[in-house]
Order: sequence, then structure tokens, then C-alpha cells
Amino acid sequence: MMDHILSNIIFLPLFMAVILGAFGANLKILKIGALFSSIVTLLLVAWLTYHFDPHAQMQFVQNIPWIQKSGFSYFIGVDALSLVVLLLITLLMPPLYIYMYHEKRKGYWYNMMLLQTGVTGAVLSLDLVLFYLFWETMLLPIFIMIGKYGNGMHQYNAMKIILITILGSMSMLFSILYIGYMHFETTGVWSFALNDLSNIVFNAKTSIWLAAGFLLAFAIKIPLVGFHTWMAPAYGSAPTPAVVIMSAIMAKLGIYGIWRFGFGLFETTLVYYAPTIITLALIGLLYYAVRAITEENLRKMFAYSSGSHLSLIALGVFLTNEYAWSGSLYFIATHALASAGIFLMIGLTYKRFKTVQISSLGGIASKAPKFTFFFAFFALCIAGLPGTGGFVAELLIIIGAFKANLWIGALTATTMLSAMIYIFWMLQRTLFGTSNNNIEYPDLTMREMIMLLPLVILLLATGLAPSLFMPIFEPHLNATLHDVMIAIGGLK
Amino acid sequence: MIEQLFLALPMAIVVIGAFVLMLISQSKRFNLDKLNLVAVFFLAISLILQYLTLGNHTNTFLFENIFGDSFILDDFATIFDLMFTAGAILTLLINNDYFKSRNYFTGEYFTLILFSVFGMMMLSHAHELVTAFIALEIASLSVYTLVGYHKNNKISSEAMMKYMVLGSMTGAFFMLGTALIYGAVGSTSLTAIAIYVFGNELGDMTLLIVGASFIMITIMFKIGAVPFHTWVVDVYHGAPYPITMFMASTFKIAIFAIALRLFLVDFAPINSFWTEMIQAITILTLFGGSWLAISQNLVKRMLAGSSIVHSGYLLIGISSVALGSELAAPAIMFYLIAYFLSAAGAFGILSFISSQSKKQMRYDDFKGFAERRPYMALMMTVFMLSLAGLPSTIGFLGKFYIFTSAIESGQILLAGLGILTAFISVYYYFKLIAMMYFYPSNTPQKKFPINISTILIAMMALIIIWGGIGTSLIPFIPGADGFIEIAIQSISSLK
Amino acid sequence: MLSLIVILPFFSALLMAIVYLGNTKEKRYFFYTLIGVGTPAVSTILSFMVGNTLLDGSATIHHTLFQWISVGDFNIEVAFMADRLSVVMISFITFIGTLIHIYAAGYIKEDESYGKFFSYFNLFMGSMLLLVLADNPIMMFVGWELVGLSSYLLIGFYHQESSNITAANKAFILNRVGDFGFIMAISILFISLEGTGFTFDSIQENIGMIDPDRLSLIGILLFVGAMGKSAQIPLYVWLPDAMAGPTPVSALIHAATMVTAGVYMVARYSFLYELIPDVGIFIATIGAASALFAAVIASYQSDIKKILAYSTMSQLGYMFIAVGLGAYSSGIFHVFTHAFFKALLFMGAGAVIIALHHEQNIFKMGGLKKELKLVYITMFIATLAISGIPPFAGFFSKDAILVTAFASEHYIIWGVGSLTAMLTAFYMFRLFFTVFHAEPTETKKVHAVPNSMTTPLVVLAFGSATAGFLGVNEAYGGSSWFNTFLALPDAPLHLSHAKEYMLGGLNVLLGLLGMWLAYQLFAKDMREVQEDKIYKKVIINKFYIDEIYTFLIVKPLLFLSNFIAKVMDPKIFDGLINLNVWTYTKSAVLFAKLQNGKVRYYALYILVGVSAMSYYMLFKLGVVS
Amino acid sequence: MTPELFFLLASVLFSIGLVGLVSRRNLFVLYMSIELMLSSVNLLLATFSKVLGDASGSVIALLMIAVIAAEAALFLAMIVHIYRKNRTVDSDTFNKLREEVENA
Repeated sequence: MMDHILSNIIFLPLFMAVILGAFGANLKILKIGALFSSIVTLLLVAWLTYHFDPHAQMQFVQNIPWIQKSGFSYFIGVDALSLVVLLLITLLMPPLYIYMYHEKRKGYWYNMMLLQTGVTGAVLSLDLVLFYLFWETMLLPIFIMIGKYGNGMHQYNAMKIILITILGSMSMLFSILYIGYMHFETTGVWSFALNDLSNIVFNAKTSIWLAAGFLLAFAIKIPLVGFHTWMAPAYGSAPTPAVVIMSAIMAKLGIYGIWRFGFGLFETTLVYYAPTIITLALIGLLYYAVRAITEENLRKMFAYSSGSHLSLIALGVFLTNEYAWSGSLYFIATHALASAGIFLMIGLTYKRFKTVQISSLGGIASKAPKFTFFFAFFALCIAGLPGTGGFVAELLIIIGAFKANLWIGALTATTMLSAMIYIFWMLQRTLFGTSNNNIEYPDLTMREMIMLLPLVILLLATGLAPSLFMPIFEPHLNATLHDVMIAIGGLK
Repeated sequence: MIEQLFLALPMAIVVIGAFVLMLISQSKRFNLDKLNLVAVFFLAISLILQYLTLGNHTNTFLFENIFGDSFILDDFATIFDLMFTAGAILTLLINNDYFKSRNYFTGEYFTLILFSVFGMMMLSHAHELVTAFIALEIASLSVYTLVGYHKNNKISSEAMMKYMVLGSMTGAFFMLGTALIYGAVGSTSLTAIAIYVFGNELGDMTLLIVGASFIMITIMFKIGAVPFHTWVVDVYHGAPYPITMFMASTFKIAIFAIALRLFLVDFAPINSFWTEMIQAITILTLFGGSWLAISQNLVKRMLAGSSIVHSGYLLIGISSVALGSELAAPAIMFYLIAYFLSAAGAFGILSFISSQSKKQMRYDDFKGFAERRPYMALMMTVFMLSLAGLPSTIGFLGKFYIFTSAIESGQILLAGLGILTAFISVYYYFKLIAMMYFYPSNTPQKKFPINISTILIAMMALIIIWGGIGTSLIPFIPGADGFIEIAIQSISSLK
Repeated sequence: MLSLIVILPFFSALLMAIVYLGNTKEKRYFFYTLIGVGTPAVSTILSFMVGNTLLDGSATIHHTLFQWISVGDFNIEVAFMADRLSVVMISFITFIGTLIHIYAAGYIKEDESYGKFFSYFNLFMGSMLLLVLADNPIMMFVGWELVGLSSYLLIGFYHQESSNITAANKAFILNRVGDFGFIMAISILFISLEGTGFTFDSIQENIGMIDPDRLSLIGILLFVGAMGKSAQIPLYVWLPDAMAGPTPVSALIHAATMVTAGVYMVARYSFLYELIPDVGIFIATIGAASALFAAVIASYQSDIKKILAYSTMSQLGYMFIAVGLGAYSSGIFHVFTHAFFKALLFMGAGAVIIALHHEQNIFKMGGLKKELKLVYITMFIATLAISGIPPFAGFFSKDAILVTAFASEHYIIWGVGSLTAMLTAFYMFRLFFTVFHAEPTETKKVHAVPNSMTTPLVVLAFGSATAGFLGVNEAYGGSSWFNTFLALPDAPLHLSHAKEYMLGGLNVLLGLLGMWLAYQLFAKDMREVQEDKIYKKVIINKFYIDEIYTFLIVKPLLFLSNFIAKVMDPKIFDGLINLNVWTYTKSAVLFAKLQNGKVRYYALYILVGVSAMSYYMLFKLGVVS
Repeated sequence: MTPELFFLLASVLFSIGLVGLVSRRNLFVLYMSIELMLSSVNLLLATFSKVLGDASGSVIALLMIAVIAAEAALFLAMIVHIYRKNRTVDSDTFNKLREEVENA
């Protein structure tokens, strides 16, 4: 169990899904199985975290030749970077299953399990082809969930997200092929393992194109401004669990990919791209925020909000200094928790009201105080209020930005403002005032509270005592940053 | 002598089976099931024999003292034979319900299938141009007939007519090429041609080159490369499902048997002569194919169009060979296997469905399919993914090797275009998946029928998955490595 | 002990929140009162104890709770520092805070979300104390934000009324604009310190290493933060609207404590500001402008709480004059005294409002001096204090400021200050007379005011009467004990006592003049101000500043957002994608049209292909070139 | 009679066949054109075997004739069948199989 722990973590949900599907399990069994798999993975990851050594690089590595003829290897391992995302995935799964408690359509559950395997694998794989495999695998469940269980123009939107995303991954595939071939050309053996490929020296021109291939894929996933047209429709029409995964995990995988593969393979080239991406990120930061102000659909509003925050994270990554990097990684975690929370709340709103249009909400506060508290809390977390994790992360990124450049810093700091505006206006129209409808508005049930409390506690903990969490990834980040700095000739 | 016979047996058994079927098909005592079983029986024996002969070819030419060097025996040919027979068996078994659901199927059908298989095997073994032509004609003529097999159906006969007119026209080109080459070399045996080609300078071989180009026209026509593609969509559409499946999966591959043999061995020294032309045709084929594919309503026609695109990918491989890529030839071989499996599976499901319902398979007819038949939908999804070349399927590996070979031979543009068209193909394949999954079904869920066809389809789906992710670490199940092994072995046996 | 002062309110807030959310219907009057009022009382005692330890000359007390964050050289601890400045602050904050809590217990009694109120209120206390006691800028900023949040929550306490929430949002967002400056300031400060520690002490040591331009940039940005919190021009517009909250909130947050945070912050960074006097002048100018501006508007308002709000703003202006000109302790002194009488005024106003069933228009009151004897007397004291009539508290602090302005030879600022002093007396007594003396327009039955509300008034009245004596300076025979205790780096001022007497006298005269004017105009018969003249119209509408802001900021923002929603996303970005798709499908259709089903054409295509190939061959073979 | 003339004749015949395929609509004419093409090829083979003084060319020609005969049988059968079905041999009338192009 424990010596192949990573493989277990990856494949347990899939295995569970296959077993249940093969025996045509009935709904009850299915629910229990799904929850069980998620909880077991959570425990495994807990064990992993406990035995994790922050000062070592790759750990629990498992490197088995997979398809020798073409040098694919089943090469997985975890370092601080992937551990953070891994923790997020496994932490979010049980609440999602609790949320889906009333879900009767079986396909829903199978998709979620497949999805978990997909994202987990993408996070843990260190072989480019393996990564690509999982990267595509996690698209399918999203595709099906949006298209089948979504609302609005869900068929069209599902097609849109799948096409635009696959356009990105195809470009990445091209780069992967090329890099693999270059390794073959230089060394005479096929390999797509990250640590082999990172030894290749590219000439500048090629590496610029190769990096472009990867960056396009990641930019679409994040999405940076300009690659974002799939985002709002997809978020708008996806069912809540899918939205949570998309905003809390998959969008983060874009950043993760830049970190792992971008900086893993061609640091110098990324420095070449840094100005472009920093510009895009800064534009996105404001663009999305401004767009969100007049958005009527809550899901879409927070889609734009997370777009804005992810631009901030991308900015932090490309600033390449320790404050910004720690901030970004910390923001990945906290924003994932916060957005998961808010999207769950929106989902609960939808369950109660059958709408998420702000104009048809209002006056919730006087009807459902508990609901109001949680909703407002998560909204404030998104807004980066002190005492919640988001603040710490934003603070670090802002400081990093100022370290890079005064003007970038000033623009970055506007995030303190921008989020505030739309969130507070939204709160006013959604929670407060007098209700536009006299439907009976049930307050949170016990189950829903149990589902939400872990997120609340974690968010408070990350906000009040970051020093409890940061040491997990601090050393690794510094080491990586050090290497990068050496690679790009120490230019800051 | 005996050993020679043993080596000749696979072909012989097939043709004998054809004759036997021809005889017994008249008697009333044999209904379709029985005939089907007989046909499968002969094919199966031949398959087993081929499998046994695989790898132990002591002497290269069949009955050298009789036929001269017109029949070569090597793993390359044998592996193709394996695919032909396997394809035929799948066609026969999977479509068993289809035959019974349609009233126009009679015993001759099986005869014709076996004859065409025999023709293809001859083609893969042919080491002499006239033999190749005759083999091609045997195969083609039976396929022509099969296409028009639904006599009372207008579009079936129309498809036959078109295919036949155009096919014979290009057949003439093949013959012309043969004649010219004969004029140049003084013999039509590939051995002599190879010697001649090695012996002379490019400039002195004008006649041979012209002849070879004419032969190439026929090949391009048969694989449906733009602008020789126009028949593909119509004929695939007009033909009954089993025939479409047979053509798409098996007959198409047969052409590559001779094409590769010519291109890789005998014209190897001069094959760079056609590079630019092939590249041009490749680009046309890729785009023309995907253009045809996205503008279709019938799934059958869409698959036809997409099969043109797949020919485009194979052509990428060919041009890489011309530019001296090491990986290209095995890549083509592997891609053929991958495409064979995927296409056979996809068409198999189509014909299975249409055996249940008499509908024209439009996209809209698939609405709610996932709710009616969840497992079928799952398999169809697998085949679609494999055709689209998404990872964890064998189709992905196929594209992977093709593109890698293109990159190796420095055709970055072609590789890029290939990936672009692969992206476009995602649209029309996923459209089907969307149709199957996104819409509710008004009829309740049907039970998964356990019979030979469904089991075979399921097996193929599993093979496709395993061929995509299968590692040879698990003993006795070759997985992806196994297929690559086969491909390399077959190519290396060419000489 | 030090950390307890801060943590207790937070803890009790959390406790009450949980209990409240547990069952919102139940009143639990006793429990909430005990926890809610008890906690500030406890912290008051603790603060006095801390103050006592400092009084007998001991140095600053540091107390580190735990390491908050440590990224590279960015080490921030949750640590508290009690030096003399912060001790003074926490003493009066907790003291007055407690009084107001008691007052609120009576004021809010009937409301069903009693528990929520006290939870918020304690949250505010905690945040304010955190702000004051913070050992490093980051912690200060955390407190700074949290007071903003709690003020948002409390302004929007009556959330059924959407306008209240609008006011709350306005307050919070404008505060955030300030915080935007603040965070930029501290970030730049940290970066420029290059990792030599980031507690106030270490900053003070290494402040020299920053070049002056950078330093003044930091100073200005910090002051932007102060503008937001302390409602100075141009970020003041939230303060009048903030009166939408319950009166105790206005008394505690928007009069006594939170709004003075800006002043405290400038004083806290005095070591920084003393290096950049030019910025100081700028601050002083802003302060003076705000003071006058607010006073003018106040003179034409008719809502009792709005008047007080504007007067708060103008008093804050005084404080900024002081700190801007380097007289930090005078500034803090005014903060101190102002806390007493302004809280008193608000609570008195609150009492009146309660008595008249939430009537806030002073011109609908009148002649209440008989019904509300106690309130009348206390309010009178407070009014005298704020008008700077000796010997009440306001006189000494305000006088000190004006003296500083005069002494530092910024005569314009001084003049503006004096003029404002006159106006202050005018509008305050205008309020006083109209509410208590003038003949009521219609008779109304007055609702009794509970003791829990009146007792704090008395205590504060005593305070506002006497608090000034703590800081009596030499000229008036005192030792200006307050300033010496604070020991802030004040700019030395040289002014003969004669001049000081003269200035003081002038202030008193101006005050009396304003008083007399108000008496003439309003004591007998009051007339609500009419918008008959254009200048009145402008003033009564607060110079249309809100409208201008709406036009300059809100409108463009909404327009931009709509533009993105309507044009950028669908037309530009989606448009590009759709254009590609369109061209592709169109070409596909064209290509598919070639499949016209006629076999002759198919043969033709093949023939074309053959010809092309033949040409290629001829070309390659060099027959044609 | 030099072989060039035969080559010329053969190519002319072949071209006539091609042009006929493209230009004519009657199925019989199409069939004839194809026959023409194939026969021209036979002529070519015969000529080559004469030129090279090698018999195999003529043998191949004979083989060809057999193959062509087989094809002819199928072709004619098809034409007859088609004529029975829809009383015409005009190839242009058979355009059921075509793209029904919807305005995509």
C-alpha cells in the first residue's frame, strides 16, 4: 500500500469507478464507494504529507519503463510544488461528494472519480507523455459533465471548452514531440522523463518556439486574458462540482505546468517571455475585475474573479523572486479553497432558488443568517481580507512586484481595490436589502455546514498562521529559484 | 517441396474456401449462419497457419522453380495477411446480425469476401508487377461486386458504377505504368527492376520513373488521396455497412502492402524524386479530407471523409521515408495497425446498430444513445478517441510516431499541419460523442446483448486501450510495445 | 497581558458570533450584555495596568505572540508594542469604548439581532486595539483593514435598508482606496529597507538608509491611507453617509476611535515624517482645507448626525494640521480630548433621537431642555468644549494646534484654523439652540431615555470638562504633562507667552462670536435653511462632490465593464475565433460542393490530378523548366 | 513502320480513352473508353516485346486480355442491371450520392 503510495493515490478512484461500473453498482453503493475512495486518498495524502521531507527534492519517486520502444516511462514523484496541489485535490473531493449527496444520475459520480484520477495524475507525473495523457484525460469528464449535466447552452459551451483547450494541448503535444526527438537526436535514446530532457541545451530560437507550445496550453488553462473566451460560458453552464474542480484545480494546473515544465525545461526562454506574460497578467488582473462588476450571473462573476486572481498568480510566477513565488504558491492553495467555497455556496443558492442571477436574489440575510455568514465569509476570502489566507498571498505577491519594479507593484496592488468593488456590490444585491421574492429560503442544513466548515477552518488557519504551512514548500521553492537564477545568469 | 506447400497453404486455403463456399452456397441446407461459419473457419485456419509461418521464412520465393520470383514470402507480407484475414473474420462475425436483418444477402457474399481476401494476400506477396495487377484486379472486382451487392437499392448500384468506372480507369494507369517499366527494364519482376534501379543514374531512367508515377496514381486513387478521393465518400456511403467496414479497414491497408514494398525496396534509391509531389498531395489530402468530414450529417460519410484524412497521415509517413527517416517505415506500419483496429471497430458498431434499426445513421440519430446503450456508447467513444488520436488509445501512439518521423525528416510544416488537422478531427469525432451523451433518450435503456459481434467489438475496444497504454511489463499481453515490435519486425524483413 | 488586551475582544466576538448563529431567534440578553460589555471593561482595566507600568518610567513593552510569516528576510511576527503613544491611545479607546458599549446596551436593546451587534462591536474593539498596539506595519495594516471591515458591518447593521448597505460599501471601498496607498507604502518601505528587520523599532533605526525622494513617496502614500480612514479631502465622502449606522457606532467608530487612526498612524511614523517636512506641509494643508470645508457644510446641514459627522471631519482636519506641522503630541492631545466630547455629542444626539422616535432633523426638534434635562446639560458642556471655550478640554488642545500653526509661520493655515474655530462654535451652537432652546414647531411626546444611556453621558461630560488639564502648557501655568509623557519628536516652537495669550484670547473671541451669531439666528425661532440662494444650494448639496465622483469614477467604470461585456468579449475575442471557424466551414462547404455526384466530374478531377503529376514529372526530369 | 509510330498510336488511343471518360455520359461509351485505354496498353506491351525481342511482353498482353475480359463481364453485367433498374444508361442521372450541402 505505502511503497506505491502515489500510484495508489492516482488510481484508487479510477479503480473504484471501474469496479463499481463493472458490477453495475446501485446508487447507494456508488455513493458510498465514491466517498470512500475520496476519503482513503485523503488519508493516504495525509500520510504522505506526514512523511514528506521539505528539504528533499523529488520524493516517493516511482520510475518504471512504460513503453520502452519509444522511451515513455511511468515516472511519478512528488515535491513540495505538487504536494500543495495534491493536498488541494484530495481535500476538496469529500466536500464535493457530500455536496452531490442528492445526485441521482450515476454518470455524475463516475465522471467525478475519473476526474480525480485525471487531475491527480497530471499533478504527479514527471514524464511528458504521461503528463499529456492525464492532461487530456481530465478533459473528458469535464466535457461530459458540462454537456450532459450542465444548464444554459451547455452542449455548445462544452464543445467550445473542449476545442479551445485541445487546441492548446495539441500545441503542447507538438513541443513534447520535438523535445523528445531532440533528446533522441543528441543522446540516441528515446526519453520523455523530465530530468533527462532538462539536460538538453536548445538553441535560443527553437526553445522560444517550444516554450510557446507549452505556454499556449497553460495560458488557455489559466486562462490569461485573450485566451479566456471559453471560461465564462463554461463556468456559467457547468454543474457546481465541475466548476469547483475547474476553478480550484484545473486552472491551477496551468500555473503548475508553467512552474514544473516551463521552468523545468527552459528557464532562460521564460525570461524572454516574462515581459509579455507579465503584461498580459496585469491586463487580465484589471480586465476580468472590471468585467465582473456588471456580471449578473454569480457563477460567471466568480469565473471572472478567479480569472483575475489567476492572472495575479501567473504574474507572481513570472516575477521570479522569492516573495512572489511563495505568494503565488500560497495563493494557489488559498484561492482554491476560497473559490471552492464560494462556488459551493453558489451551487447551494441554485439548489434553493433555481437561479444564480443576482437580479432575482436579494434579502437572503434576513432569511438565512447561517447561509449569509458562510457566503459572505467566502466572498471576503476571495476579496483577500486580512485574517484569511488570500491576504497573505496577495501581500507577498505585491511585495514581490514592488521588488521587481515600482510600476508593476503599483498595478499589482490594485487587486486590493478591484476585487473589493464587484464583491461588495454583489453582496449588497445578493444578501442584503429586501428580498425580491417571498420564496421560503431554507437556511444551511447540518450536512451543508459539515461540508463547508473544513474550508472555513483551513482558510482562517492559512490566514492567521501562515508559518504553519509555508515551511512545507519554502525550502523547495528557494532551491528551485536558486537554480533558475543560476540558469538565467543571476539576473533579477 | 512440402515446406513450400506449407508456406503456400494460407493463400491456398482461402481460395479453396472460396470455391467450396461457391459450391455449397447453392444448396438449401446451408443457411447464412452456417455459411458464415464455414467462411470464418477457412479464414481462421489460414490465420493460424500465417501465425505459425510468421518469422520462419527459410526461402524467400514461393515455388521459385515454377513461379520464378513472382511471389515473395516475408514477415512483411505475412503480417499484412494476418490483418486481411483478421479484418475479414471481424467483418463476417460482427455483421452476422446485419446479414440476417437484410434479405438480400446470399451465399455468394462470403465467396466474394474470400476471393477479395485472396486477392489482397496475393497483392501483399506479389513480387512482380503483373502479378500485383492481377491480384489487385481480383480484389477490386470482388469489392466492386460487393459494393453493388444490394441490387434493389439505387444508391448501392450507383456506388458500384462509380467505383467501377473510376477504378478501372486508374487500373488502366497501373497497367500503363507496368508496360512502361517493362519497356525500360525488359522485365516486370521487382528483382530485375531493383537491380536496374540500383544500376542506373536518375537521368537515364525517365521511362521507368514515368511508369512508376503512373503506378503511383493507382495507389493514390485506392487510398483516396486528394484529388483522387472523390469516390471514397460516395462509395462508402452507397455500400452496405459490412462492405464499407471491409473496405475501410482491410482493403485500404492492402494497397499499402504493395505501395510500401515498391516504395521502400525497389524504388528506394529514387523515391526522393517524388518528395515534393507527395508533400503537396499530403497537404491537400489532410485538408480536403477534414473539409469533407466536417461538412457531413451522415456518420458513415463523416467516417469516410476522416479515412481520407488518415490516408493523409500515412502519406506524411511516406514522404518522411522519402526524406530518409529511420522511424517512418515502422511508424506507417504501426499506424496501419492502429487505424485498422479503430476503423473496424467504429464501422462495426455502426453496422451493429443499423442491424437493429433500419435508420440512416445521421448524427441526430445518436441523440441519447448513451442512455439507450451505455456500453455501446462507451466503446464508440473509445473508437472515436482512438481515431481522433487522443492519448491512452492506440491511435495516439500511431499519430505520435508519424509526427515524430515527420519531425525527424525535418518536415516541421507537415507535422504542424498534421497536428492541426488532428485538432480539427477532434471536432467531428467529439460531435458524435456529444450527440451520444448530451441528449436525453426517450426510449428506456436496452439490455447489453451478449453475442459474438458485441463481444468482438468489446475486445477490439480493449485492444485499442491496451495498445495505447499497455506496457510489456505484464507478461503474455504484448500491449503497445508488442505492436511496435511487430511493425519493426515486418519492416526489417523487407528486402 | 498585552496580547490579552487585543485577543479578548476577538475571542468574545467569535464566541458571540457562534452562539448567535447557533440560534438567531433567541434573545439571550443577559449573556450578550455580560460578554459584550464585560470584555471591553476587562481590556480597559488591563490597559490601565499597562499604562501604569509605563507611567513609572519603564521603557516600551514588547510582547511577541508567534511567528506569523517568514519568507526569506520577510519575517513578520504577531507582536505587540506598548510605548507611551499607544498606551495613551488604548487607554482612552478602551475607556470610552466601554462607556459606549454600556450606552449601546440600552440603545440597541429592542433590536432582535442584539447579539450580532455586540459581536461586531467587540470585533471592532479588537481590530482597533490591534491597529494601535501593532509592533510592525503589517500587523498595523491587518488591524487597519479589520476596523474597516467592522465599520462596514456596523454601518450596514440595518441591512434590510439597501441605502444603508450602499453607505457601508461606500465607506469600505473608500477606505480600501486609502489602504491601497497604505499597502503600497509599506511594501515600498520594506523593499527599500533591504531586509533590515520590519518592526517599528528597526525601521526607526534604519530609516536613514532610504533616499529622501523615496521617503517622501512613502510618506505621501501612507498619508493617502490616513485620508481614507480619517475622512480627509478627497476621500471623506463616506463619513456623512456612515451615519446610517446605529448611533453608538457613530459615536465609537466615526467619532472617537477609528477615524483618528490616521492621525495616530502619522504620529506612529513621526520618525519618518520628521525627515520630510515638505510632505508635512502638504498634510497640514489638506487638514486645514478639510477643516474649513467640513465646517462650512456643517453650518448648513439639518440632520443632527450629519452635522456631527462634518464637525468630526473638521476636527480631524485640526489634528492633521498639528501632525503635519510636526506637533505630533498636540495632534494626539486633540485626538484625546476630541474623543471625549465628540463621543458625548453623538451619544447625546442618540439620546435625543431615541427620545423623538428616530427623528434626526434638528428643525423638527426644539425646546427639549425641559424634557431632557440631563442630556441638555451634558450636551452643553460638550458643545462648549468643542467650541474651544476655556476651561473645557477643547480649548487647550485646539489652542495648542493653532499656536503651532502660528509659530511655524504658516499664517494661512493658522488663519484657516481660526476661521474654522469660529465656524465650529457657530454650527455647534446652531445645533444646540435649535434642539434645546428654540420653540418646537409641533408638540411631540418624548420617550424616556434609559439610565444605561444617561450614565455614560455624565461620565463623558466630566471627561470633556477636565481632560484638557492633562495637557495645559507652560503659558497657562501647566507643564504640558501630556506632551512630555508622549515624548514624540515634536518640532520645537519658539513663541513668547504674550503671543500665546493673544492667540488664545483670539480663539475665545472667535468662539464667542460664533456662539452669538448662532444665538441670534436660531435660539428664538428656527427656520430650516432654504435653497433660495445659489451658494446655499451648493453648500446644502455638499458642493455636489458625490455627484462629481459618480460622474468621474463610477460611470466610466460601469461603462468600461459594459463595453467589455458587450464588445470586447463577444466581438473581439470570440469574434476572432468565430471568424476562423466561419472561414474554415465555408471553405469546407465549397470543397464539398465539388462532390456533385456526377462520375464524369470525378474522372475529370482525376485527370486534373494526373496532368498535375505529369507536369511535375516533366519539370523534375528537366523536360520543361 | 518504326516502333515510335506504335508508341504514338498507343498514346493517342490512351488519351482518346481518357477524354472519352471525361466527356461522354453514356455508360457504354465510358466502358468502351476504358477498354480503349487498356487495349492501348496492350499494344504498348506488344510493341515493347517486339522492340526488346523478348516474348514475355506478348505473354503479358495475353494475360491482360484475360483480365480485361473478366472486367468486361462485370462491367457489362452492371450496365445491364442498371439499365433494367432505371431504364437509362446516362451516367449523369446517377447523382443520388452527393454532398447534401447544408449552409454550414
